Amino acid sequence: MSWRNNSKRELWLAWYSMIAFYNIFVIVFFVLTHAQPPPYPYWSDAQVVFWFSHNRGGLLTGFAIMFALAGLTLPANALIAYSIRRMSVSRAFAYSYLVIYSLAALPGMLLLCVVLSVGAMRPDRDPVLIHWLYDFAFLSYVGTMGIFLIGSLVWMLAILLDKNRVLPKWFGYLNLCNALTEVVVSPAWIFHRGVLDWNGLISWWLNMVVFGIYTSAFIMLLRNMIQREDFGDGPLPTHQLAGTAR
Amino acid sequence: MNTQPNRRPLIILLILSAITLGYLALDRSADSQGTFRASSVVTTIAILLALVKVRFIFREFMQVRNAPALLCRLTDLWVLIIGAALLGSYFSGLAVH
Amino acid sequence: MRRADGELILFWTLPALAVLWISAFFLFPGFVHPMSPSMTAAQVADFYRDPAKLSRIRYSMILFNWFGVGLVPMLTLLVMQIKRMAHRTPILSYCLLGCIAGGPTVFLIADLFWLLAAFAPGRDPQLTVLLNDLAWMTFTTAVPFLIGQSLIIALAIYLDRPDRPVFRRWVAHFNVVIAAALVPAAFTGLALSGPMAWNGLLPFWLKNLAIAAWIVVMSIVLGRNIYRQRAEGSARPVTEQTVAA
Amino acid sequence: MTDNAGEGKRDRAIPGQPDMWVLVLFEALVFTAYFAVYLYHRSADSELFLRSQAQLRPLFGTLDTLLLLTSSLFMLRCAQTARAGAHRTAMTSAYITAFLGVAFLISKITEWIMLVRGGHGFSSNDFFMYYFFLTGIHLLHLLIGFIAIGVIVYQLRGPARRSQELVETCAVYWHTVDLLWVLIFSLLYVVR
Repeated sequence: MSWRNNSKRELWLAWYSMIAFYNIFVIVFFVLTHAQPPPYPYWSDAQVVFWFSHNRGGLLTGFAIMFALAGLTLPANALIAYSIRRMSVSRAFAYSYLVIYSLAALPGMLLLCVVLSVGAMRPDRDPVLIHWLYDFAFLSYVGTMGIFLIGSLVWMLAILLDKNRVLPKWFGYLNLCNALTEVVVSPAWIFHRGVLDWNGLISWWLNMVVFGIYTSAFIMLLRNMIQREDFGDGPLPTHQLAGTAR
Repeated sequence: MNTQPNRRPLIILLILSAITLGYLALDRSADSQGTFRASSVVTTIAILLALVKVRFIFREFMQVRNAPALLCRLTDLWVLIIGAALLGSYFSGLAVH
Repeated sequence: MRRADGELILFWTLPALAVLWISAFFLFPGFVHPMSPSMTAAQVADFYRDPAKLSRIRYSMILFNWFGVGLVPMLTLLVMQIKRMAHRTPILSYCLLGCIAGGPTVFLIADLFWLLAAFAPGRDPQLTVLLNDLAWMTFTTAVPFLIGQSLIIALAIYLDRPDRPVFRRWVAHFNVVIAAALVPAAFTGLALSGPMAWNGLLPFWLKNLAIAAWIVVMSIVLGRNIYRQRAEGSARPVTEQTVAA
Repeated sequence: MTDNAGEGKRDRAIPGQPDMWVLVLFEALVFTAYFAVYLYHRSADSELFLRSQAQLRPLFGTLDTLLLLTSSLFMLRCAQTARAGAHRTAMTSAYITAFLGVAFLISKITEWIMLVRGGHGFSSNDFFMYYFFLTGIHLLHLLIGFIAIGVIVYQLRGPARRSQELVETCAVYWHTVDLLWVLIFSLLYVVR
């Protein structure tokens, strides 16, 4: 396969970035930093300080990797926005999705990385402040509901209205299931223990299962979409001063 | 269209309503003077009756009765899964605590 | 034909931004001799309590607040350049748009923490240190979108038509080098002193020089492109263009 | 499995889009997981759960169930008459379904207000956490159901856009709301 002449190279690059990102995400969050599954919201100051000192190296290294590579989320979001753009709906859907998910990285992930790094940096800080950082990090991460809720709904609506059959309708409905988990997670702002707190059996574990199914589904479906794409072998679009029809 | 298919849903609704009202009698048998008493029998019957209702809704209201056999089997399987999960979690909870 | 009106105006906001940027950088007393992460709580508190420094901190950070968002139009002009390239999909310009949304926002959050620390310097020194740490860490590790945008621009140029490129090849190589120079800053949390600390050689000097070089070089090549495209546009017959939004 | 002679071959089709059944079965599993967690937790502290459960009014629950079951009947009527081509009758059935749904909504919110006034809120104790969580997430499904009814009415209104498949898809969704409530009702109000 000649790389230069592969007309789908941009799409495949974006798709592989997506795969790479989710793999790095799992390694950093689950293996290196132990930020997932999240530790308990009802811990005392002393337990929180112990958690930070215990995971210090992993937290600082893991999030450093994340800072270097978080840019990989961009092609992933761009690919999804592109899938929406291929549908028979207004461009407004694709642009909304792109804007929503570009901002998602910040409260949904990067704030946690910065704040936990600050917490891990100085183990001798006042435990009350370390605990504040801990709450800040996990609540901003778990409790960023609106972005993923509205984002999923935008994608869902686009898929259900689409007549080009870019993605199957059942995946449109699956978006609704994913959006509903974002509603289910919101009590994490209220409860300190139980099944609805930020690492609760329902609000975290069950939602993670749904999110896992959802993510694997769209990774496969986007791959199918790219495989089906037919750009032909025609010449590349030429420069146009006023922008092209793309 | 004759009236035959139209009467059937009504009968189903009456059955489902009767089960729903039957719940009240079921509870009355377990409680004594307003204090609720734990009862595995009531719980089990309540879950089983709910499953019967669920199957009726699948079959009749959602028209699975007329759907391909695969969907019939699938919804039946789901009723079994739901039943197993509910009874399983209830009794394992009882056994553990 | 739709003329690319106004692009030049957006482009020529850059000198004003440069003035903001340079003055803010030298005004902030914590940059010229970057504050060390190993400063004690008392030292950090004294830094913010010093009346001479305090007003410089506040005014510089207010300027930085403007500067961060002020860069957005210039970055958007780069998106317009990518849109001209010979790609089959708009994915790369979407990626760059995402960077533009993310980068300045992260920078603004760092700015916010500095301003918060300076707003009430009488606070418990522990709190001032906390805000100072948050500011410096956010500022220093705010590289994912910067690395992302350099690599995306590089990739876009590599995938462009080799015979009539929008940007020359070396611009792509330059962007890759810049991206590499930004990577060490991501690892600054690991060291409180030495060349990897946030005031050290790599996360501070190399990163900020790389950003400065990137802004200068990209502004120059961008400006040349815009002028060239305007000249081509006015020379070209109108009928040749089929324009779709 | 052969069909009985009265029903045509047409009836062997899956009601609505098969895609909607993915949602139905998926949400049924998700709710089953909620229920399982609740039932398991319940037996850990059955004293508290029974005491709190006594604060509920079973009449509300029963009334809600009857309302939703009847709404399902009318939704079925709606789908059947739409198939037979009687779009006006189908539309009336859809409106009645929506009306019953609104009645359910009002009943549910009234019950919530009475409970909260009585000092039983979302974070009062574990039972009420489950109670408000399950009824709340179910009510959200009901609200989405109103959108589904809206789609049905929109479909039935214009002769050009009538799609029996879409009508049935939305009907399947509405029945799911009913189905989930039947389970929630017996688990919150009836079990002991």
